[in-house]
Amino acid sequence: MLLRVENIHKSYGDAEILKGVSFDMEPGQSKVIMGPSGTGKSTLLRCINHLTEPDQGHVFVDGEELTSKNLNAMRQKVAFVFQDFNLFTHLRTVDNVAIGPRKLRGFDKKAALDLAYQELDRVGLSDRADAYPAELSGGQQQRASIARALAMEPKLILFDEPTSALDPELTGEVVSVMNKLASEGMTMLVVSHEIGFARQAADEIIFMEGGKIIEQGPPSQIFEAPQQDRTRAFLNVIEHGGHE
Amino acid sequence: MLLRVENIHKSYGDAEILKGVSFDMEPGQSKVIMGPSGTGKSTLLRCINHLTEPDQGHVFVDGEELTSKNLNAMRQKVAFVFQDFNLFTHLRTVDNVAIGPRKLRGFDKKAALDLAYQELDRVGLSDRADAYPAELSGGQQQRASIARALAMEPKLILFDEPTSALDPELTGEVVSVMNKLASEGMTMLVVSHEIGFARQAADEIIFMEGGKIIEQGPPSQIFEAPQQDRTRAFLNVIEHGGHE
Amino acid sequence: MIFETILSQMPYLVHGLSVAIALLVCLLSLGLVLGLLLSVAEVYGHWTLRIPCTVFERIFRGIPAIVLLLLFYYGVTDFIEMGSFMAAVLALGLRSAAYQSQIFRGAFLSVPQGQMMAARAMGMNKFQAIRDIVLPQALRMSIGPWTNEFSSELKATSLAYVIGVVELTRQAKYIISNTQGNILIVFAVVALMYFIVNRAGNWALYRLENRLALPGFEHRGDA
Amino acid sequence: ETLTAGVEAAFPPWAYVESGEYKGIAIDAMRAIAEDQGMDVEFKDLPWPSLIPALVKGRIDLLVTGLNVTPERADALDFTIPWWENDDEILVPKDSDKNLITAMCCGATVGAQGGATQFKWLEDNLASNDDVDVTLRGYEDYVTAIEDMLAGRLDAVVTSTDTAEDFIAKGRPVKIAGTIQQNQPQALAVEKGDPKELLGKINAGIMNIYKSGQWAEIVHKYAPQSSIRDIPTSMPDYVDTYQGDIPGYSK
Amino acid sequence: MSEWFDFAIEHLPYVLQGIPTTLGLWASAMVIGAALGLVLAWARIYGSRPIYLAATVYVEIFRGTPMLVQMLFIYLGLPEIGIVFDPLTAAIIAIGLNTAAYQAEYFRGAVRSVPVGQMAAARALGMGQFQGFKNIILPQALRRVIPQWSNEAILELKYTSIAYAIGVTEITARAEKIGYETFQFFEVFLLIAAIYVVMTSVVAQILLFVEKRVSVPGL
Ligand SMILES: Nc1ncnc2c1ncn2[C@@H]1O[C@H](COP(=O)(O)OP(=O)(O)OP(=O)(O)O)[C@@H](O)[C@H]1O
Ligand SMILES: Nc1ncnc2c1ncn2[C@@H]1O[C@H](COP(=O)(O)OP(=O)(O)OP(=O)(O)O)[C@@H](O)[C@H]1O
Ligand SMILES: [Mg+2]
Ligand SMILES: [Mg+2]
Repeated sequence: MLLRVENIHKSYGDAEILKGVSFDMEPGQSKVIMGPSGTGKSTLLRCINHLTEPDQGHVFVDGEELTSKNLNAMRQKVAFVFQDFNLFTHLRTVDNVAIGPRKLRGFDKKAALDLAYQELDRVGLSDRADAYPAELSGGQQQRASIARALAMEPKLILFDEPTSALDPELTGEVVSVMNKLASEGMTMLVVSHEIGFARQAADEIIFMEGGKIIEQGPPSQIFEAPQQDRTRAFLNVIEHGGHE
Repeated sequence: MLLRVENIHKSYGDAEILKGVSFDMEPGQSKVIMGPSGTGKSTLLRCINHLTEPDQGHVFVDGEELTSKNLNAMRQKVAFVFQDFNLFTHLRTVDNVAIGPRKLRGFDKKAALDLAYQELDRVGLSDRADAYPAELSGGQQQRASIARALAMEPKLILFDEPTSALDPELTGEVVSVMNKLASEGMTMLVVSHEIGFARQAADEIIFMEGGKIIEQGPPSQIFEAPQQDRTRAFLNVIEHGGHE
Repeated sequence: MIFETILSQMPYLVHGLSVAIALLVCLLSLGLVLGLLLSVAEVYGHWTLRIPCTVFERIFRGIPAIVLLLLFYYGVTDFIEMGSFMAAVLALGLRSAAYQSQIFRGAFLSVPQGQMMAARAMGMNKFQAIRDIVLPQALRMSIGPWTNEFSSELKATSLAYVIGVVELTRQAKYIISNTQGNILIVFAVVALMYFIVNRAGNWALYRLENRLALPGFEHRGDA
Repeated sequence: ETLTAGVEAAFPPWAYVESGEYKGIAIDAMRAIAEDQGMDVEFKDLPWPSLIPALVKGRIDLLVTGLNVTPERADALDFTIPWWENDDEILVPKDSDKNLITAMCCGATVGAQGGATQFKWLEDNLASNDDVDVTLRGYEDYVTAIEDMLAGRLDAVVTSTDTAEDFIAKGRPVKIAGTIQQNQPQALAVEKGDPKELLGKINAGIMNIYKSGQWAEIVHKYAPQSSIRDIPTSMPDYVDTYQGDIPGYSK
Repeated sequence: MSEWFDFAIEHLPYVLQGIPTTLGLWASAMVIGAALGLVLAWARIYGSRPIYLAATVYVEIFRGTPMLVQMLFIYLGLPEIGIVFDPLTAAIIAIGLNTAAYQAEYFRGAVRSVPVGQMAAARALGMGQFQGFKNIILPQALRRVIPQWSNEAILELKYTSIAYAIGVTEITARAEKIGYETFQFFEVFLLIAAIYVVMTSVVAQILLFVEKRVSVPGL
């Protein structure tokens, strides 16, 4: 088992956001988390690599528990791709990708840059290597941030709504990179409402509501025959444009 | 004819963004503009009420040409709803709606507030009248900004991607307000990729690419039998989740 | 007549100016290093670190500069032997550190939180993330407000005369008292000299700001 | 042995800096005294607020500046024997027709340096006197007060005699409209209690240069019109170092 | 310490008589500075090229030269062309003109920190540029500027002591006079420091109250 998430609880003040979430992932699997806004999807993802400290529960990566001691080392195994990219604004695209290997993985400058060009190639961005983030389109920024994650050669990548800040066509280019990664066997945990990606690349859909997993299963089952009313209602909204 | 847009050209520096766009609208019509990112849809909308000055071309509202002289008066007839709402941060919701009638239409305070409550009611927001914009959800903010537009009792409302900053469920509430307005006979020109709204409420779809209208017609025709390859490809992307 | 006097005394005015500039450079450097440390402590530090830093900042911003100068020259020198100039550098430099810490604090806070988060998510520790990611961005944003600090400290150097640092204003005062008049003309010359240094400094800083400017961040048009 | 003498070097004709050199009556006299006593002297320019702490902290050994002897100051300092005596002069613009009386009454506005003995005297004797209609204005320095008078906002400025004479000598368009007899002694000063035992040497030095005629030479070099008074001048009895045996000086 | 207290208590009444002058000077100068600062900020954001340049030159000169010099020019220089102010008026004008340059920059920063969408929305409603500025931009910019503005207000409160140079006897002048008489300058400066700390704390507290009072969620 590559990832084991065990009984995660998290409250902000009086509000209990996560009410005990558990699941596992095998190497090479892709899972998509869906659910209404405010349900705690982002919070869950952030608890997994302790960007937010869970109140209770355990996270194991490759059998080793994530603790405050091995935090930085473990985060290098679990990369994170943010909704709004968060590329380092003061670094050129290639340096954004190279900084991880260089500062954290002990690569020398040349090796780090070589790796960076390689990963940029993988996401189809080699020609934009010298641009600053602000000079990239949204889709390009997100692909660069995926390259930055890949350059850490992680065991697992967490994606938090990687396309929701993008318009339909730019979404396409990011989703196809993600499809490619999934087919290459990268282990991915993705919060997303991209039905297309979910149908094609996900091994399992996790549907969350109110801080809990209320339904999970292969896409065919969730999309064609959801067990819960809530799941059905939600899928209806996102599949048919948001209104009756 | 309520709106006549005649041969609008606009360049930024060397880049010609709009290359001669013309169309008309009759009172009570709703039109939806679609097209890839960067095509000039927002620029066109902003040229219509001269938020951006067109380089060439004319805009007529109710037969009267928009010029720099009658600009402010004409803008009161042509309301604008922004993608990111742009509610006035320092004013409560109801004051956001009342400020137009009060400062521009000569209403006294009481009359302006009465009208504001009425318009908030129309978009289902009366209970949030006293909240500040920052205290509203995205969907509520967009509905408030529609109420602000309505309070000017405009002849025409321009919408620039009114739901693209919202997540799927919040999109629903805004789209249903827009559907309602369309059915009440409001004249609306909407840049949007909301297929649902386009199918249900639009009288005509205008498809733009590269600064030009490349295809227009009733939704049935555009969605079922688009004439242009480009239109077909684009609709394929937005209808099926952004990838093959 | 007075112009001849001013001309003949010009070497001393220029020397006074050079003392002022030397003092300015020293106090701003001290303020820069210490101010940065303070701001990092105030933004990212544990509260046990934050509180003493805040206290330091309040004290040094609250006490009038003249009192600080007297305190350092006549009080602190009980413990450390130093001359007027060193005492002025310390007193004004620590005060500047308090002001600069607020400039840097603002800059740190205006770096979007996502930057720190992304760095931490990669596995950087807090120190690495501050040094490699947040600091380079914050420093760029500080240059603009820092020009203000530069201008006001330039003029504050004139206060150091109370502990016997003979800088530009004091040299000017010599001319005025020796001729028992000509306040306006002499001070006009002095004002011009300050103005030139101020413009030159700001020009260099704005150039630096433009050189380091990143695409996508507003350039100041007016340098 | 090198003495460090603190001076407020913006105070001609007593102490000032010209072309980077200390000059003035007090400067030259102090050099002569030091030579007479076999000591070296160097000067440090410090403004008034710094002088006392500088003495107390040993940054300077004595004050050598046009220092008026007053009861309050005698509480904070030990004075040498007084080497000078001042009166106060009423300065008016050169073309003014005011005299001693009209410059100081009847709605006149009079200026003086805020911290000076003149200001205090005017405050005690004129401003607080209901019969005299005079507005008093304090300035940070005399030069500004004179400029202000020349701009027409003051009717008169009251300064000590040597300052007044210096203004005239430097060609400022002012004249003396009258003199207020004060016999205000001036002296050098050391830290209270004289821990470095300097009073004896300085007093002896003062008397020696006075007797040798060097003093008169120095004074006339900087203030040609001044008349030399006998040293020591009047010694007010509120100064305790003037009581009993005065080190370095026998009556 | 207790000696200092005795000293302070003895001389406090005399020094405190300068408070009305200090506060009057400060308040008037701040008002002038705020009014003129707003005009300058407007000129530097929306002004045509010549107006922008004029405002910029003003700001550069008044920030680039010492305030003391500016004050001496207004007080001693202007009479030569026939303009004579009494010391207090001259000090108010000088400090006002000086702080205007600094305030202009604060206002400019605050106006520019209001998202451009706000003006776009105002214009789209049919407001003219000035209406948009007055009704939408200014109320937001003023709220944002309060913290910086209070810094400036506190700084200027301490700078009013420069007026002593032209014969305005505010609290510093009074305190220094005691210094010259007693030669206890150090004690005097501590006294001044204490008085300013009290005054600036009160001012800061009032402005903090105002800031809280007018604050709006999200601004
Ligand atoms: N730092 C925080 N402090 C307080 N409340 C928070 C914090 N972060 C998140 N929340 C609250 O926790 C709840 C869940 O937030 P979360 O972002 O995890 O939801 P989500 O499922 O990702 O929603 P979305 O689809 O909108 O991104 C929300 O109500 C949010 O307001
Ligand atoms: N103020 C401006 N200055 C320079 N270029 C601009 C400006 N505004 C827009 N553009 C450019 O004009 C082109 C068209 O922009 P516009 O916003 O109208 O496109 P759009 O069709 O609305 O795209 P989207 O779907 O992304 O909103 C883009 O390439 C954009 O970069
Ligand atoms: Mg989320
Ligand atoms: Mg657009």
